[in-house]
Amino acid sequence: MSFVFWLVAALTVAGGLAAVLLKNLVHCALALTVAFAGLAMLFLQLDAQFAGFAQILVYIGAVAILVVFAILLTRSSETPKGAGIFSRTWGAGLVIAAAVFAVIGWAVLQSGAGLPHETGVPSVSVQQIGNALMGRYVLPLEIVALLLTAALIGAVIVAMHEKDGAK
Amino acid sequence: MTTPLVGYLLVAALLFAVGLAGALTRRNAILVLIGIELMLNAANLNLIAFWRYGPHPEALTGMMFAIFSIAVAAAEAAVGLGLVIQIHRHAQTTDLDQMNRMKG
Amino acid sequence: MLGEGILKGLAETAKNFAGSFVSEDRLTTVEYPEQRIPTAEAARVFPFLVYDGTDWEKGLRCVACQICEKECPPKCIYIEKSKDKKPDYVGKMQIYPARFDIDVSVCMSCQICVEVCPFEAIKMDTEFELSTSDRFGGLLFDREQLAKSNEHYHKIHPTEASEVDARLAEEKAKVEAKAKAAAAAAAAKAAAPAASVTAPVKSESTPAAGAPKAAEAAAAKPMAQTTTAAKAADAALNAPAAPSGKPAPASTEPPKTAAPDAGSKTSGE
Amino acid sequence: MTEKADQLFVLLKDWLVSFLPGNWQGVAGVILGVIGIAAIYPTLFALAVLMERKGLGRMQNRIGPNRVGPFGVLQPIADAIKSLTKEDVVPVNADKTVHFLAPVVLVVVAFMGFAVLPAGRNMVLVDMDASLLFYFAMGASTEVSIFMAGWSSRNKYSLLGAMRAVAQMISYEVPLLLSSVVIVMMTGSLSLVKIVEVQHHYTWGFPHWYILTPWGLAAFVMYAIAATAETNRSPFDLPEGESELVAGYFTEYSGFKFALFFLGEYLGMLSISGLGTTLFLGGWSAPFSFLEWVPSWIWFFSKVMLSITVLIWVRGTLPRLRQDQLMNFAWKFVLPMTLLNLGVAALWRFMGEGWLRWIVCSAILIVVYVVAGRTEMRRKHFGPRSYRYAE
Repeated sequence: MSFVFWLVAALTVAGGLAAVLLKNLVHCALALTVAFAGLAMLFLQLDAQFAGFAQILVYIGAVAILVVFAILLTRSSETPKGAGIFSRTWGAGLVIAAAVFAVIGWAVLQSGAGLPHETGVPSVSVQQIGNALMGRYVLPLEIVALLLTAALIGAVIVAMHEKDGAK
Repeated sequence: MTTPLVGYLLVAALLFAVGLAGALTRRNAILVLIGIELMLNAANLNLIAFWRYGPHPEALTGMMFAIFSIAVAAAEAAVGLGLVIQIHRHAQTTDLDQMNRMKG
Repeated sequence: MLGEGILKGLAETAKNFAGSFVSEDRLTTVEYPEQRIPTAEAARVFPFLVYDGTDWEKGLRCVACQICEKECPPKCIYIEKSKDKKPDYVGKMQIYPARFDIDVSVCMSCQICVEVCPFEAIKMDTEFELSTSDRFGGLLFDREQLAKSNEHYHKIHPTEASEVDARLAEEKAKVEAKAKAAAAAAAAKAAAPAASVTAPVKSESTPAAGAPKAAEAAAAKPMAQTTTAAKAADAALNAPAAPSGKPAPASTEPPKTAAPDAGSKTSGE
Repeated sequence: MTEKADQLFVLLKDWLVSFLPGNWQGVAGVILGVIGIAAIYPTLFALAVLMERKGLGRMQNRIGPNRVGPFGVLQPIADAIKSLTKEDVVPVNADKTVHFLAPVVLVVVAFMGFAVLPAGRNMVLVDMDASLLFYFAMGASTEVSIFMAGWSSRNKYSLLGAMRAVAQMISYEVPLLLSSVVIVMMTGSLSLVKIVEVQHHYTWGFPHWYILTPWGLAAFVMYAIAATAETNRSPFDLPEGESELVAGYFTEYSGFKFALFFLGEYLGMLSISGLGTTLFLGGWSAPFSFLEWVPSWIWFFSKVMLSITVLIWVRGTLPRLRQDQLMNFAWKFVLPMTLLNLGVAALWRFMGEGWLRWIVCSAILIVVYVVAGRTEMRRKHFGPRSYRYAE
C-alpha cells in the first residue's frame, strides 16, 4: 500500500527534521525516537521483521534512552538564551547537506528506470537469519561481539569519574 | 507491495541529508550525535531496501549488513555519548563552537 | 542460603492470608461503623461534667470554682458563675455554673482540668465521633451537652469511678460525722432529755444506712439555725420515715460498689 | 463438544466474519481479535486490582475493600468511575504535549505486547516468526513513555522516579532477555506459538514444560525476578517509592491519565506474566494429560492469574530494596546466573537423553547458586542493611 508508505515516510522524515531543528534537547531526543519508530515501520514494510524489531529494541530501547541520559547529565550546559542553536558555520553545513541530497537524489532518479519495481516477497524466516549469523557470517558476528564488549568497557571508562588519587 | 525501490531510496537520501545537516549545523555535541545516528539509519534503510528488491534476498546480505550496522551504531552511540559526558565534565559545556582548544 | 529469608517471609504472609479467614488474631481489623473495638478503660478524649442523680441541672457536681478555666492550657473552658446557690452532694450550699462551655475544637485533651478539679466534677469522656457540619458552633459544647451522669462515668471508667465514689462517700461520711457530733453536742448542750430520745433512734437506723440521710438532713438545716433539741430530735426522727421531703434524694447514695464500704464506715463511727 | 469449547472464541470470530464479503474477512478478523484483547485484558486488570487489594489486605491482617457490592467485588468499577470523573490537573510548567502523550504511548505499547501472546489453541492475533523479539521491542518502548511522563511533569520527584525506572528497566532487561534466550535456544524458534507447541507434549501424563527442567527452572526464577523489576513491582518499586518520591513518575498525573498509567502498569504485569506462562509454563497446555478436556484458554488465563497472585504475594512480603542493592543484584548476581544458565542449557542439549544430564545440570546450577549467593551475601552486596553514620 503506497499510501501507508508515504505516510510512514513523511512521519520518519518529520521526526528526523524535528530532531535536528527543535530547540529543546529532550524534544530532539523524543523526535528522534519518532524517526526511529518510523524507520522500524519502513523495515516492516520491506518484510524485514527481524531488522525492524531489532531496530525498535536497540534504537528506541537503548540508544534513545542513552541520548536522553546524556542530555540530562549535561543539562547545565544548555545553550544560553541569547545564542542560537546553530553553529556559526551553519550556512556551509546546510549547503553541503543540500548538495549531498541533490547528488544522491539525482543519482537515484537517474537510475530509477533501471531499478526493480516489483519482486516477490522473500520468505526469510528468523531461523534462516540465525543460521546465516552462525554460519556464513560467524566471523563478523564474533567481531561485532568483540566490538560491543570493547565499546561497553570503553564507554564505562570514558564516562567514569576519575578518582583524585587514581592519577 | 507497490512502492518502488526509488521511494525508499529517496526517503533514505532525505533522511541522510537531514542527519548530515543536523550534524554540521548544530552547536550541541549531542545533537551532532543524533545527526550521525540519523545518517546511519538512512544507510540501514538503503541496505534493507536493496536486500528486499535485490536479486538474491535469500542470501540475506543486505539484512545482515543492516543488523551488524545496528549493533555497531549502538556501540558508537555508547562511546560517543560517553565522550560527550567526559568533555562536558572537562570543559563544562557541550557547545562545539567553544571547543576550540586542544589543551584543556 | 540466599533466598531463605524470602521463603520464610512468603510463608509468613501466606499464613497471615490463610489465617485471616479462620483466626481472629490474623484479622485484627474490624468493620468500623458496624463493628467496634471496645474502648480501653484508659481511653480519654474530651472532658465532660459529671452529675449525680437523674436531673443534670440539679446534680451537677461543678461548683464553678473556675480552677479548670484558669489551668486550661489552650483556654478552651468558659465558665459563668450563678447568682444563687444549690446544695452539693454533702448538702452544703454552693454556687453552680450558670454557663459552662468547652470548645472541643480547641481542647487538646491534656486532662489537666480533671487533675485540678477538687470536686471530681469534670472527667474525661471516650466519645470520639464528634464530627459536625457546623464548623464553629457545633464543636462548642455547652452545659447541657457536657453533663453526663455518674452512671455514664461508671460505664466508661469503672475502676476510676469507683475510687472517686469511695472518696466522695468518705468525705461525706466525715462531714456527716462532724455534723452528727455537732448535732449531738448541740443536743446534749441544749436539751438533755432529748438526747435519750435521739440515741435509740440512731442505733436503730444505722444498719439500714438511713443515718447518713438523717445526719445530712440534720446538717443541712440545724447548722445555720440555733436549733432547739426538740427540733433536732424531730428531724432525726422524721428523716427515715419521709426521705423524699428532704433535699437529699436516694440517688445521692453512693453507688452499689461503694455502698457497703460507706455503710461500714458509718456504722463504725 | 470439548473441541467446540476449546475453540469457542475462534469459532465465534469465524461465524461473525462469515457475514462479510470475502476480501474484508481478513481485516475484520484482526479487528475482532483486537476487540477481544481490548475486552479481556482490562477485565483481567480489574480482577487483578481486586485480588491485589483484597489479598494484600488479608496478608496485612485487614479485610480490604468491602463496601462496594457484595464483599467489595465492585470496587474496581467504583475506582474506574472515580478516576474518570476526577479533574485532570496539568502542571502549569509542564510540557503539555509530552505530558499528554506519555500515558497514551504507555497503554498503546502495553496493549501491543498482547498481540503475540497465544491465549489458547489458535488464539493468537499475530503469529509471526519473530514474535518474542516483537514482544521485547514493545517492552523496551515503555521506557520512553516513562521517561516522557517523568520529564514533562517538570517535577523533581517525577524526573527522579522516571530516571530510576528507566535505569532499572534497562538493567533488568538484560537478564530478562537472556533468561528467555535459553528457551529460544532449546526450541529453535522465536515464535511464541511454536514455543507453546513444543511444550505441549506429555510423558506419563506429565507435561514437557520448560520449568520442569533444571535450566528451565533456573531461567524461570531469573525471569520472574527480572519481570518483577521490569514492571516496577515491589520489592523493586523504587521508581514509585512513596516515602521518598511521592508517586514517582506519575506524581503529576491525575484523573483519567493516572488511570491510564495504572492500567498500563497492570497490563505490563499481565503481559509479562503471559509471556512467562508461554515460555516456561507451557502456555495454554494443560498441566496433566488427563486434564486436556478443559479449554486451552482457561488454562492460559488461570496460569496468568496465578502468576499475578505470586506477584501480589511477593509484594505483600518483601520490603523495598535500596538502589545499590538493586543494581548489584542485577549485574553481579542475576546476569552471571543467566549467562551460566545459557551454558547449562547448551550442556543439556548436547548430553543427549538420559538421567545423567539431569544430575549434572542440576548440580552445576545448585553449586554455583549456593556459592555465588554466599559470596555476595558475605560481601554485603545485597545482604542485610548496614548503615554508616558519620565517617
